[in-house]
Amino acid sequence: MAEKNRDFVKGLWEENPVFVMLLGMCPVLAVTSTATNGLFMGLATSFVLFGAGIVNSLLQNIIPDEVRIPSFIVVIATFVTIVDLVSRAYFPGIAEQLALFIPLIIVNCLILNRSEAFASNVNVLRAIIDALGRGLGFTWALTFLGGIREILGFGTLFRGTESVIQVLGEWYQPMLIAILPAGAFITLGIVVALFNVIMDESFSIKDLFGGTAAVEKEQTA
Amino acid sequence: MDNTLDLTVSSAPHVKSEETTSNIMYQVILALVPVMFASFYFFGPGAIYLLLTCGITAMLSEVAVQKLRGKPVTINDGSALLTGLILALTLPPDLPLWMAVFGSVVAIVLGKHIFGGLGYNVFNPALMGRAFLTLSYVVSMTEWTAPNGGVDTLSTATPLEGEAEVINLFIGRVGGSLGETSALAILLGGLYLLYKGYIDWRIPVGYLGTVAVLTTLVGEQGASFHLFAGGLMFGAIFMATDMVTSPVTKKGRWIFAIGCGFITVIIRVFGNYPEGVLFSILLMNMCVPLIDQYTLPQIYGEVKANG
Amino acid sequence: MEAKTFDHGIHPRYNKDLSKDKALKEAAVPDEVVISLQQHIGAPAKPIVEVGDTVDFGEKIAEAAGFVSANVHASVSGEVVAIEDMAIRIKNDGEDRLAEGIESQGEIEDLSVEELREIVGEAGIVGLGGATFPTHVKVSIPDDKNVEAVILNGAECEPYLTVDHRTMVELTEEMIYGLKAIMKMCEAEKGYIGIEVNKPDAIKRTEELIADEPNIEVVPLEVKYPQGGEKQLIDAVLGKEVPSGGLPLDVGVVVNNVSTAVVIAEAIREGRPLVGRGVTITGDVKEPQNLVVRIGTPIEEILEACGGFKGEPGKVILGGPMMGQAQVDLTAPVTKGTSGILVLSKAEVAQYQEAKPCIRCARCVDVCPVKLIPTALMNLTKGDKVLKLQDYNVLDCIECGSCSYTCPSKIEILDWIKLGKGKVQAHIRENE
Amino acid sequence: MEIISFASAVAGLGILGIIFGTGLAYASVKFAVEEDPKKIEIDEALPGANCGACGFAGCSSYAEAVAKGEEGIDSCPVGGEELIEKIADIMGVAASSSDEKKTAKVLCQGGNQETFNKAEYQGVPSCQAASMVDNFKSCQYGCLGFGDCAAVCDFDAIVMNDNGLPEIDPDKCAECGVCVTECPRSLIEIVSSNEDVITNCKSALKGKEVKVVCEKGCFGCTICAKKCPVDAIEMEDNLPVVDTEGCIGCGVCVKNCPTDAFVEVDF
Amino acid sequence: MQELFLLFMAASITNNFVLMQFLGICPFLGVSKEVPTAFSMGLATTFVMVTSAVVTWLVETVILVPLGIEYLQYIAFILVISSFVQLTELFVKKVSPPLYKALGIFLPLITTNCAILGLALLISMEGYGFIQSAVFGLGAGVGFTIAIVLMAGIRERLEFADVPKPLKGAPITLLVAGIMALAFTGLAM
Repeated sequence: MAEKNRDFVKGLWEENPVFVMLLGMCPVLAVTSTATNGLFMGLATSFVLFGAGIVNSLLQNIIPDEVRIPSFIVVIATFVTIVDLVSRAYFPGIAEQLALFIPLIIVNCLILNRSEAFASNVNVLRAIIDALGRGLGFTWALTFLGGIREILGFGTLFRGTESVIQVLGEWYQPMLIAILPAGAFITLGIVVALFNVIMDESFSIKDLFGGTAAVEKEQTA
Repeated sequence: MDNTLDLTVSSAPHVKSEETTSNIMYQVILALVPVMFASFYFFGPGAIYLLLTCGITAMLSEVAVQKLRGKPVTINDGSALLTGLILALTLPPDLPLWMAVFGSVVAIVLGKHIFGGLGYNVFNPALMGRAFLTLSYVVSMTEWTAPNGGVDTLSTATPLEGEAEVINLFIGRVGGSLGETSALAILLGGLYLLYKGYIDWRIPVGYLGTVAVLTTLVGEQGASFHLFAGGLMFGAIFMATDMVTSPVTKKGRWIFAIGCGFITVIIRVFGNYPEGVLFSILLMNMCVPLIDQYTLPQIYGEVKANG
Repeated sequence: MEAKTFDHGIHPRYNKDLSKDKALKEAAVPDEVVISLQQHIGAPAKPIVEVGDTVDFGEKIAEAAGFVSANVHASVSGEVVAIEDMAIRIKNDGEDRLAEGIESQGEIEDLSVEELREIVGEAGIVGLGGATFPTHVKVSIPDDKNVEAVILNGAECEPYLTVDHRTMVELTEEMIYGLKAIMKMCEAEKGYIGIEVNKPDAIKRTEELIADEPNIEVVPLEVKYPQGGEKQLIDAVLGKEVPSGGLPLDVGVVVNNVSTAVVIAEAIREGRPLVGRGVTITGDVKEPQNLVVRIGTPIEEILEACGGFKGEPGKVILGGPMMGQAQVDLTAPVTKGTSGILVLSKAEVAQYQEAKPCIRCARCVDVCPVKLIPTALMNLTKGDKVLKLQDYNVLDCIECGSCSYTCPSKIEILDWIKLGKGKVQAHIRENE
Repeated sequence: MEIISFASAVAGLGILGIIFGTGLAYASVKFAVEEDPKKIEIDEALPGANCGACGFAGCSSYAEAVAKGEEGIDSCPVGGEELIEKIADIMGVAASSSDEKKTAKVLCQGGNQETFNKAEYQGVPSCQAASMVDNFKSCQYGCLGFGDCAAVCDFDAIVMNDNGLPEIDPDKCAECGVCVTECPRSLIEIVSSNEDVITNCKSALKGKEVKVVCEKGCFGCTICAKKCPVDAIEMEDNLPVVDTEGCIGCGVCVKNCPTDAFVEVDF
Repeated sequence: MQELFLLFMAASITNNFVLMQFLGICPFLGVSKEVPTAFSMGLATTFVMVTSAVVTWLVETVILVPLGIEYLQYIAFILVISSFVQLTELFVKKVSPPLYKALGIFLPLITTNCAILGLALLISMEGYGFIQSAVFGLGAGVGFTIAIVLMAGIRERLEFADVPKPLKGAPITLLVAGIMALAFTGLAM
């Protein structure tokens, strides 16, 4: 049981696909201009991850090794097509905004990696737990990034839905750059750097900008 | 083996020139004095507030980052102050001060210290601050007030969008950013820097020359308007010439300058943004590492060796 | 006449006034000399005397070990008291008995090229400009090479040093005689004497003496460092570039220092081997002087002869301030390569500043006489990019130090470049 | 209608499948190129996602770099610990099973306390640079203490201690020998636990001279050589040299050394 | 003609695939450590982009649309692209080992490069014709090459810089990419 817990937590935090492993960067940057888009993209990806994980785990003994990767892609593409059709039918607004990036889930490194490196080597239960962990890890990361950018860029959270929250008051002048491409890169860069700091076990405030290592070197020199 | 003499050893050379980094920075600040006076003359005390805000914020940010990183604080070298002043001079006179603060912090932290501090930055820090503000607060960054004694036709449009007499542009009696309006003051500072050898003539000449040639060919308003309007003069003399972010080779500087001129004209004539100086210099900053690598001068004796 | 020069370079403070009017003077002979066996580029000489032997002034005490090597002679008469791993110590008996064979070897006209080369080789003459390359090797021209011109280097671009200046003014006749000998040995048609224009008296004096020599020409040079660098000098005088990695010979030129020409003349006309040389003692000493010093004299004694230190000494440099070596041990002797002893005061040394980050001002690029990119070489060395260092021609650096001199961030760029050179050389050795 | 669309789907993909399948099958036979078996094995062990996170152009080129020994085995962030173990097995890196242990060792004890500086050094703080100027440290053979070796060590095995001398952690040392070549004074050597004793000093100076320049230098007293019960120690250049074959590891020499310059290999 | 030129400029500069549309981020971040490698990667990508733009256009017009199975578009495209790339790889490897060393090793990496599939899908969405598709593919490839080579140049220089420790690696690369995107915004037309 402990192992399964670990599988789950790993994906959420210590091996977070976005902030630690830096996988599937394209959608991470492209769709996180609002928390809504981030959340939806995260869920869509999680669904494919989940489905592909189960199927690939079940098929692990059936698929011959030579055609492993192509088969994975077919399986993934099938689930992506499902997501695509469903989202276009039920969430046309968001699907419109995400446009290209729903089909591009097919080539998301994260899903391919989990299929290849994990799901096809373990039993279905572990594959499911892993997919849930990674999927949620991916989803919260996207929502988090989308949230930051949306708050800075619009002053709101979850725009485009009925439960939109006005986080910052009228006084706030929206910072347009946050929702531009440049803002995507910069926000992610800063968050990943912060993650590096937090994940570093010997973390101290001095380390925040890497001072100590350099200073030590100067002193020995 | 006693040694009462207490000698020092080091490898050659044992003498060094008197020039220092901070001296260079303060000389450039000195060259900015006419521009700062002009900004005060045309825009009144508001100019001083902006200059002070940016200068002080930039220096405080520098201290904060260096303290945080546990590095020696090098506030005295003048580089942060210079960045702050240059940033202020590129801002519209009526910009809310909190935006100026924000821009200065971005310039120092994002423009300079994420790369490791002075000397390591790839992009011109002041321009980074300005670009960040431009893209964040489009409206505030494009509201120009008419200067004292100016022609009062430009209260909302940037000089590049309105009609303006070239002589007014030259002296600075048009709306615009603090330090960009008076070509006269900028040229004064520029001549001083050229005379002192703190900037390479190739960059302003190449930059302005390219703009002049191209606007004569394609521009509707003619070369003299383009040369003196907007931030071109200030950019060509004080920002494109920033040592850290321009090429070190002579050939490279020509390429850099001509590239800046080319992109500026493209943006001014075809682009969405009225002003191209800011982005053209940033875009060329990006190319500097490559330019440096591929414009190595022919070394002494290389011709014959190959021939 | 317009002064010629090369591209780039720097203008340091020259401080030559301290000693430029002090005539050459014989220095006192020490009680004991320490004669190094490695005073030249190439293999160290092999001792041919033993402890306890009595030697005469000018007697050969160590023999060249190989082609690129040089003989070493006793600079005093007396007893060999010790042979250490790299030096022979001789106790002076004060008699200065001349060794056998120290007599005129004839005139240039009467001697064949081979005989002349033999005389120069026997006399243990090496380049006195500081590089100490054995002269007989330099003037032994391979059959497939043709020498068009011999250049005498009277640029003396190093700040502070004035010994070449004095030599040109006082020993002009010998210098020209030596130049003719070199021209004969190299079978060269033309001889040039390149002199920086801050030595007008030397130019004037030399021009007077060569009035009747159609093949010899004085070339006034702009005052600039490193004008006296071999390759820079050729560029300035003849407008020729020595190929990268090549020798002056590749463009048909041989360069010698003016002082070397003088000792060649002495070797021919008096049979005197190289046992003494002119040294400028300057800087923070009581009486700056130009002395003719016996090889092997301890630095301490020469400094004392100049009245000792003026204030508290900070640095003692053998050679000039740009390329000289800071010395720790003042009991060390003068060698064939010691062109000057420069003392910098404590205050001058205290001006040293810690290196700051490079701000890419490109001053080093603007001054590098080889047209390298010193700042890039420094970075590549720090980053251990050996292959790129090679591409950036690090091995062509002449180590003149102009980059370090001019750097506003006070970075020892040259040190880094030297380290980079070491890395590249190690890499080349490994791959051989 | 349903059937038709179903059939066309199958047909469409079928056509594609046949075209490309045949093409690939043909190509893989026709264009087969021989490869390093190790590379193939590693390639198979890798996740195969070609994500580029290792900095290489795909799994295959990373595998090749590892097989050639140009790249470490831990650059794939996707594979995790398991993968590192797998590649280690393939490369045989972990197979250092013999009881002989090796480590780099600094053969100098002349730190700041034991030695002094004859002159002050100004310049680039690096041993290599410092060794280019006239010797300013009392002992011309001793450690310069700028830590070039520590800087060059890829395994963080070397730290400079308070006394200005490098200390090497034998557990971290991978005996790669980079520090050995880096030291301008050749003070670092790879020693084996099979060697019983080593001399911790490189000074070829005579006894009196050593005493002046360093408190812990070997001054060539020859006590070790005299006391050695099997005469396995000889003096060379004022330093003892141990004949490893003859040495019985009794430790008499170490106990009698007056300066601790002679030590037992123990790690 | 002018229309094609504008299409090319849009794909390569103003709507740069990497910096403005976030396509091909993985190789952009991963394979931009050195200029020569980055340049090879760019060339290889450009090649694959042009050819796969053409091939997927053909597959779509010749097979998918006539058979009425557009809903299989994703699966078909990805299969076509990956097989096609693999074919090219095998071919280059055999025919010209030096070329393989320079370009071929990048090919497998490109398979999962979302820029390729994204390109094919964009072409289909916009309904470009045959020539337009090829030009669009070329523009996208050139844009990718420009971005990755510039990034590699900057990263080579940053290697000597005193970048704060937590920013080393991906974060600083992302931040630089952000500043590049910032500058590219200025070229919007």
